[in-house]
Amino acid sequence: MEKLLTNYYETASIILFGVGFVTLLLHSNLIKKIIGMNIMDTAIFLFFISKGYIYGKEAPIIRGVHKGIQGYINPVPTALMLTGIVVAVSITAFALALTIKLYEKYGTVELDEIMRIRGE
Amino acid sequence: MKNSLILFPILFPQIAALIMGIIKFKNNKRRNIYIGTVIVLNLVFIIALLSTNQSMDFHLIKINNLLDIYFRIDKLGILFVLLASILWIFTAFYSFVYMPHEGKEKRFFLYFMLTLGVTVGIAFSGNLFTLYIFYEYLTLATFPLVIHSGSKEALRVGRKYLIYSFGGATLALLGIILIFTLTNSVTFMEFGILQGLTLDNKDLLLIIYMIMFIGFGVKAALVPLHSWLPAAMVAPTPVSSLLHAVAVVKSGIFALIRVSYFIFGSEVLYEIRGNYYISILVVLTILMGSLLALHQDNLKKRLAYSTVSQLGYILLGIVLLNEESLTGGLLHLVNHAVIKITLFFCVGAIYFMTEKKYINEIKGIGKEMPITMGCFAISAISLVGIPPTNGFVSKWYLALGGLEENKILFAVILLVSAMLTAGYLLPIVITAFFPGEEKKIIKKEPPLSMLIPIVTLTAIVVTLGLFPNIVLHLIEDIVKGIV
Amino acid sequence: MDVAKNFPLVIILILFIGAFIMPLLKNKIYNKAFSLMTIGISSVLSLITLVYVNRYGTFLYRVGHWDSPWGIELSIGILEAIMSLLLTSVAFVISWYSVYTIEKEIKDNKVCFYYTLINILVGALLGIVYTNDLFNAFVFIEVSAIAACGIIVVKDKKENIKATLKYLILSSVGSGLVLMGIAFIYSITGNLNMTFINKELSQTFMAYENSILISLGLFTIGLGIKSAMYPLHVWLPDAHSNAPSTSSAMLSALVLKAYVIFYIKILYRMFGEEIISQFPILLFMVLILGSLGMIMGSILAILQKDIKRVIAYSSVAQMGYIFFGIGLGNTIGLVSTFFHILNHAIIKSALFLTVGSMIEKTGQKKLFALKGIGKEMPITLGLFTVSALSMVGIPILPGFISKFNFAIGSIKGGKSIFVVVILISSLLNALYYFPIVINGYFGEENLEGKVFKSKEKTIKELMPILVLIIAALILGASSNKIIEMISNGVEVF
Amino acid sequence: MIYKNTIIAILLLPMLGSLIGWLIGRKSEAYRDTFNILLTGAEFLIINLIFKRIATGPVELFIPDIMGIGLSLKLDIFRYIFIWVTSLIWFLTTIYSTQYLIRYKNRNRYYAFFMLTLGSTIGIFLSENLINLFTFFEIMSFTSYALVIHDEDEYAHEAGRSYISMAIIGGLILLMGLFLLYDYLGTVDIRPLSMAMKDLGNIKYLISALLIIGFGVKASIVPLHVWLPKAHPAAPTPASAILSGILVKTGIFGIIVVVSIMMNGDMVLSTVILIIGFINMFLGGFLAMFQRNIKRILAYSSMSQIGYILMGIGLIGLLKEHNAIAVYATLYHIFNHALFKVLLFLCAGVIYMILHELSINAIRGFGKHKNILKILFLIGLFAIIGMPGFNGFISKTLLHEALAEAHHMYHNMWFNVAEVIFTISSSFTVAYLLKIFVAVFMEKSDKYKGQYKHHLKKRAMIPMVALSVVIIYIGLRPNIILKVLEGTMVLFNAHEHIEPHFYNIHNIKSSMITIGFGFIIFIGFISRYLRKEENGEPVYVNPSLKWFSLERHLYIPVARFLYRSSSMIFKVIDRGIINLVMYVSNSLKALSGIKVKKPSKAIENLKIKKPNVLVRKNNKNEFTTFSDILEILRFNLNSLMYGVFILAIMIIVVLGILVF
Repeated sequence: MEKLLTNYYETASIILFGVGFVTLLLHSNLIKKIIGMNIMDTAIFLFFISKGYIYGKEAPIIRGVHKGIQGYINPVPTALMLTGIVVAVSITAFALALTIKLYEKYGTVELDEIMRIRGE
Repeated sequence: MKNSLILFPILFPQIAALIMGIIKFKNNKRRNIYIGTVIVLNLVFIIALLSTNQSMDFHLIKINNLLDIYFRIDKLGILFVLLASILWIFTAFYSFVYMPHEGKEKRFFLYFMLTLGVTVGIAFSGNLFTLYIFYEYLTLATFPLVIHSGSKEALRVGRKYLIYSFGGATLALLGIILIFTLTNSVTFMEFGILQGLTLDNKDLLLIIYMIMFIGFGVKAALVPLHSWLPAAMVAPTPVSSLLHAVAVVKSGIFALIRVSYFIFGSEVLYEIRGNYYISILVVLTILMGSLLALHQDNLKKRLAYSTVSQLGYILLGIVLLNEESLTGGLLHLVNHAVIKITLFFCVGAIYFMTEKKYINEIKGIGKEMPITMGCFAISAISLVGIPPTNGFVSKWYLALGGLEENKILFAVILLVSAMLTAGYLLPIVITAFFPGEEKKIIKKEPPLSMLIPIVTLTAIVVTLGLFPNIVLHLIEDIVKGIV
Repeated sequence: MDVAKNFPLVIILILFIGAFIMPLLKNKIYNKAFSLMTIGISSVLSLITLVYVNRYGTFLYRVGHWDSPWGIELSIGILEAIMSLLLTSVAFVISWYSVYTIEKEIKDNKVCFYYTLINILVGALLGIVYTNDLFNAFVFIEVSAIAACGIIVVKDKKENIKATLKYLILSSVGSGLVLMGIAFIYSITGNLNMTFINKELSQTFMAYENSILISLGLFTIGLGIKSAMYPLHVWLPDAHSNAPSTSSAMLSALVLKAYVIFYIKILYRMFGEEIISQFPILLFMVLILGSLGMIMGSILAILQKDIKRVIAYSSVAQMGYIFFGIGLGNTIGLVSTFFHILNHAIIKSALFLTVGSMIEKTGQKKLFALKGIGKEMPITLGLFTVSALSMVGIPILPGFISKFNFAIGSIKGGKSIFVVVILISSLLNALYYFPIVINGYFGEENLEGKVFKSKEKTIKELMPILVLIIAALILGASSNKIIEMISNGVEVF
Repeated sequence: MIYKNTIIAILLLPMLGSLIGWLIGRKSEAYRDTFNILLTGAEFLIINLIFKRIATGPVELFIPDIMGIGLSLKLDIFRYIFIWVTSLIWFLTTIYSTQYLIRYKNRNRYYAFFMLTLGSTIGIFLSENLINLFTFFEIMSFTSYALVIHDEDEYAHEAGRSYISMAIIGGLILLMGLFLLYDYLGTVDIRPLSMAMKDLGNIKYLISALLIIGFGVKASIVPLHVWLPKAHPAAPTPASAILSGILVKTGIFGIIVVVSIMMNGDMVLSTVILIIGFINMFLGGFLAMFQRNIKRILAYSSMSQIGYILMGIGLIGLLKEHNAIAVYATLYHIFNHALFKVLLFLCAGVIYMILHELSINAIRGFGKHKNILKILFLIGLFAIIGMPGFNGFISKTLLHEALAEAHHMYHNMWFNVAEVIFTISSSFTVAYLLKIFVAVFMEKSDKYKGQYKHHLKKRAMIPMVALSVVIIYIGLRPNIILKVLEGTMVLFNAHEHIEPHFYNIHNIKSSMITIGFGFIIFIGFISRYLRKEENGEPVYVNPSLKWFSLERHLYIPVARFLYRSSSMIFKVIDRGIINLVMYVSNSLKALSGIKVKKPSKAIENLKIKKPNVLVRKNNKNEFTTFSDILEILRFNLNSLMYGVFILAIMIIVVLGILVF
């Protein structure tokens, strides 16, 4: 329990991940599913960035004096996550585009409905 | 390079078959001449090959010790290959007349020739792997023959045939791989390759042997894996006769001989008591085949079950592991081939002339087709094992082999089965010849080109019975080399 | 010859740049030609790379000449070179085939997008194969996922969209998991370069056992989804059966494999044999899942009524073999896995293409409707038969050799009982492939009313398939050399 | 050398002749008949000619390679007797056949098989090697089968079935014996065997039992006789004549070879044979009395006579060094039986030829006015009952003396019983033959008043007359035969030389007593109990039909039971694998057809949120089958939801396994 509390970034990201996953799992509405997916992605990003963050250190942007390597946090995860966010966004966009297509063909974004239409 | 000549009899019929698939013949006669020439030439070539040099071997592709396509000529192979190619000629000439009756001759003859090549390949295989390859290939090449008629029934049977064959081959493959991991070699050697091996893992060897025996035994119609054989009777008669007499079932037997004597070796088998367990199945095969044959009304089915039982004889000869029994087994391999092919030809001739396939329909047919049925009668008597026909000779050696093991049981089973054989074959002869009712006799003897193979084969049956030494010497030679 | 060291990057660049040029070319003929050209060039370059690597050994290529931990690194060994040759050449043949047929399956205005996507997909897959950098790999995975979705949805039918969405969502969850795994690794080692991670881990792995296990698990599942490891294959049958045939071929033959390569790299390059052997449970799990896949995939394939779904499920089974090989955890297993990847890539694409042409000519997808097809399209079905035989594992054909090696591997690995699994699975393979062939060629009632060769494709259009089959035969015939080469590659992996 | 060729000639002549005759017969029947008569005549002549050579010593011949083991033939005086009788009988019956068969169908086939049978029979008698013997034995079984079912009617087929199945089973049992013999001794030549058998342990009894059973089927020893009363009446008369006269002797020949030569008259075996002989002679005679079909009576009579011969064989063994008399008796009786039984059959044949009827009731009184036939029949009758002056008297006397000697030697009370049985059986013989004679030749009948005279041709008469002459001649001059028989003594290790005087008071008295008993039995039993009046006509009844029949009540049920039960088992095995698969698939099908209450909770829970798809049938029917559920399930499993769900499970499971 204590571990969870001390590593609250990780805890939070795992909770977020769970929320996202459950959303993805349980909702039959496609939009909600995509939102769930996004939440999951966000959780991962949070997790990743928190790995790079060290309490009390600054972002690796030199303002005035260079504080040495010890003064800054690791910039790599942040940079990576920027890429990650871009990828996630593009996938979201793609998924949404597909959803629109699906809506055009079926007239609904509820997966249950879609399955029933197909089943009959 | 001279050794690569060994490939010729294997490839020649196959290439010829493919060529036949491509070119178009003006009429059937030309095609028949072509086919006849190819098959006869192949035999001539084989004989020439054998007469020049008795021991030849050739590696076609060698990837490693296992994945090695290796051909070798040895005496056993010679026996098998001569048997196959000679009977093939008879079947070819018979089919020339018979097949137009069934239609789709071209396809038939294509696969027919292909199968010849494959059978020769099996005979000349120098290691288990090559044998396995040709064994699988054989299934594929004969499959179109089995489902020749293309009816629903035929397809169903064909599927059964495939499932059984592949299932068996798969088991055999498992055995091959296991053997390979034990010995790092799968090349056939007289007295087996497992001899030097310390026998601390007897159980493993036993399991391997059982696996392989059952695997190859599928083609040899070992009970309880035989049911494809009677079912495969939907095929046209020349196919059934080939399937039964030489190509398929005998390949299974041949493979079993290879496995038992060239891989395991009789001493190792004694040691692991591999033959003991198998012989139970074999006895079952013998009795069951002949007993169930009694139930069949369809002539071909009856013969099929009879084959099951007769194959049991041969298997018995193999598993008893002594000289006499193996001599008997090999003799029966030859004799049964000749007898069964004759019987099938006769049944085929009846069907060809009268469209009759059931026993109750053929009352008095002996008066209409006396020569055909006469040949049938002689072959039937031979199959029962009554002297002076060849069936007796092989039975004699088999029984002595059985007694050598001090098991009177085997001899008794042979005789009981012989009695049952008489029970299912002789009534056919009797109803055919002694119908007890007068009716107008119209001679319906089949055409000469059908009759000649039948009569010649019958002559062979009797000749081999009167003078078994013709093949006996060769077989004794073989046996001495491997037991 | 050091120029050859640049080739991997050049290949990727050619493909990507080509992809971006293509939408600019309005004429679809130009498009096709351009796409073929770029893929063709890249396959030639791959070949040269392979020759080079074979002679001079593995090399590392620093993209932009940044040094290792900071810059992105490509590592090209024999295996990577073989894989890139496979990917590009098979992609080339598939595209070649698609040149003749693609209009029949997708709308005209989508053709140029299709080729763009193909280029991107191949480029991304090559990236996955080459890269030595985890995050770079992740990006390529995402790119390839989107491109793969693209070539499915390009057909623009209802089912396609649904299948694509399913694939997209599942695979993005998968990549999310991969990213999570990367995060764990990064938190332990602070590195993204696999070679460096390996160095770090081999010293400190005892301290981070849980983290390593979790990341291993995440990688396994994440990549398992993408490469259709049973039971995570649920997206595959829909996606593969609904996509245009050429896309299915591409997906089944190439896309699945790239992720497997990446997985192997993670296991053996990043974690290293030492760490993996500490956790035998992982490999055992993979082995079990592989075996399950082999059997269940085949059984499910038997139950299908749609021919493309049959082949799609067969892919599941074949991926089972591949994971089986990985799960064996010995050199032979790995070598067989690689060989099977080659074999399956070639054969499965041939299968999808032949089936595609059958469906195209007859308009029928159902198995029962395709009875008697052998009369109408004898050559096509003949090619199908050869591929099917290889799948079943008839000797000489490559399928047999890989199965055989799996068997040897499992015996050598002391897991003899799994030989039975292999054999059962082969039998099951026969059970669903042979009926197609038999019903196609034989059976009187099937053949009634069919005209011989009435629907046969021209030889020109069948050439690509023929090339694939010949390649397969060569693969089978010269399997000895190829396996030797792969073993060399595996040793220096 | 010339004699060796002659042996081959007498073996091959009939076989080739059969083929040639068949070919000729397709063109002209008359030529064929002539050819066959000439052929058998020539055969008989050749055999007569070589007697001188044989009398000086045996001729042996070995042709290697045939049947692997070689063809080994031998002709010594012992075999010569059999061969001579065979060729004589064949010659006569061939002549007879040409008349008898005129109205029969398939004559050509008949002659072909008739000749083949001759060839194989001679082969049997010539073989020195048991395998050759077996070969000819089997050939003979098959060729004679064609003769038995010549009529091709229901009854003939029925009889033929019994005959052939017993012959084959017997043959196989014989073969089993041969297997064992060869396995233990490595040879099947008769002469070396007689040396080698001594050293064999108890297994020799098993072997010889098997061999005896094999030969015994042909010799119709009890209880293997069941085919005989059926086959003899079924066959055409010439065929029944040779069946009874000669073919049965092949079995006897085999038994002699086994018991007396191979086993050197082993005591145990001889005793068994002796006992069987008595049973045979009694049972045969007893059953013969009840029969109404002439041929059937004669068939049972054969069985009874075989009993005498078996008794003789048994005595040869029992009498050890004093066995000369038994040897004489046995061989003589074999010889005689062939003659008189054939004569009787031929007489019966004449009746059948004319009337196509064999039942005593139907042909009653037929021969009242047929004096020639009556005389011929009477000669046969006298011969068989052992009336002094006929050959039967000689051999019966010899047999009786041999028995007496054995009694004298062993002083065993059982021999008293044996004497009684011997006498009673002989009386039975008298009784049943009297039954025929009285019914056919003495009683009056309105139907038959001397018509049909012209039916009796010379060709039928000559053989019968010839036989009668021989019968009487050797009856009066027995020493001719005895002299010939002397040559066989060495073979049986008999050293004595006997000069019996047959025509003394003692012998004639005992013969007369027997005949007298026979009369008493006939009058006291047959006329009283078996002859009933029906519609004013005397009718013979046969109560024995209702009695226990070995074949009907024992062999067939047992065989049927074995057959049925084993078929059952094997059928199960046969269909085993397929049935198993079928069973599984059927049960799966049945299972999927089971109606279950609405999708169970478990399935609903699997989906977590109840999807509407599951109830897409709008709850029309409360019940759905299992397969419906599977269908829906399969459909749902394909959904995205399921995919994600599986994914979640997998994550939990994999991570769980890995971490914990």
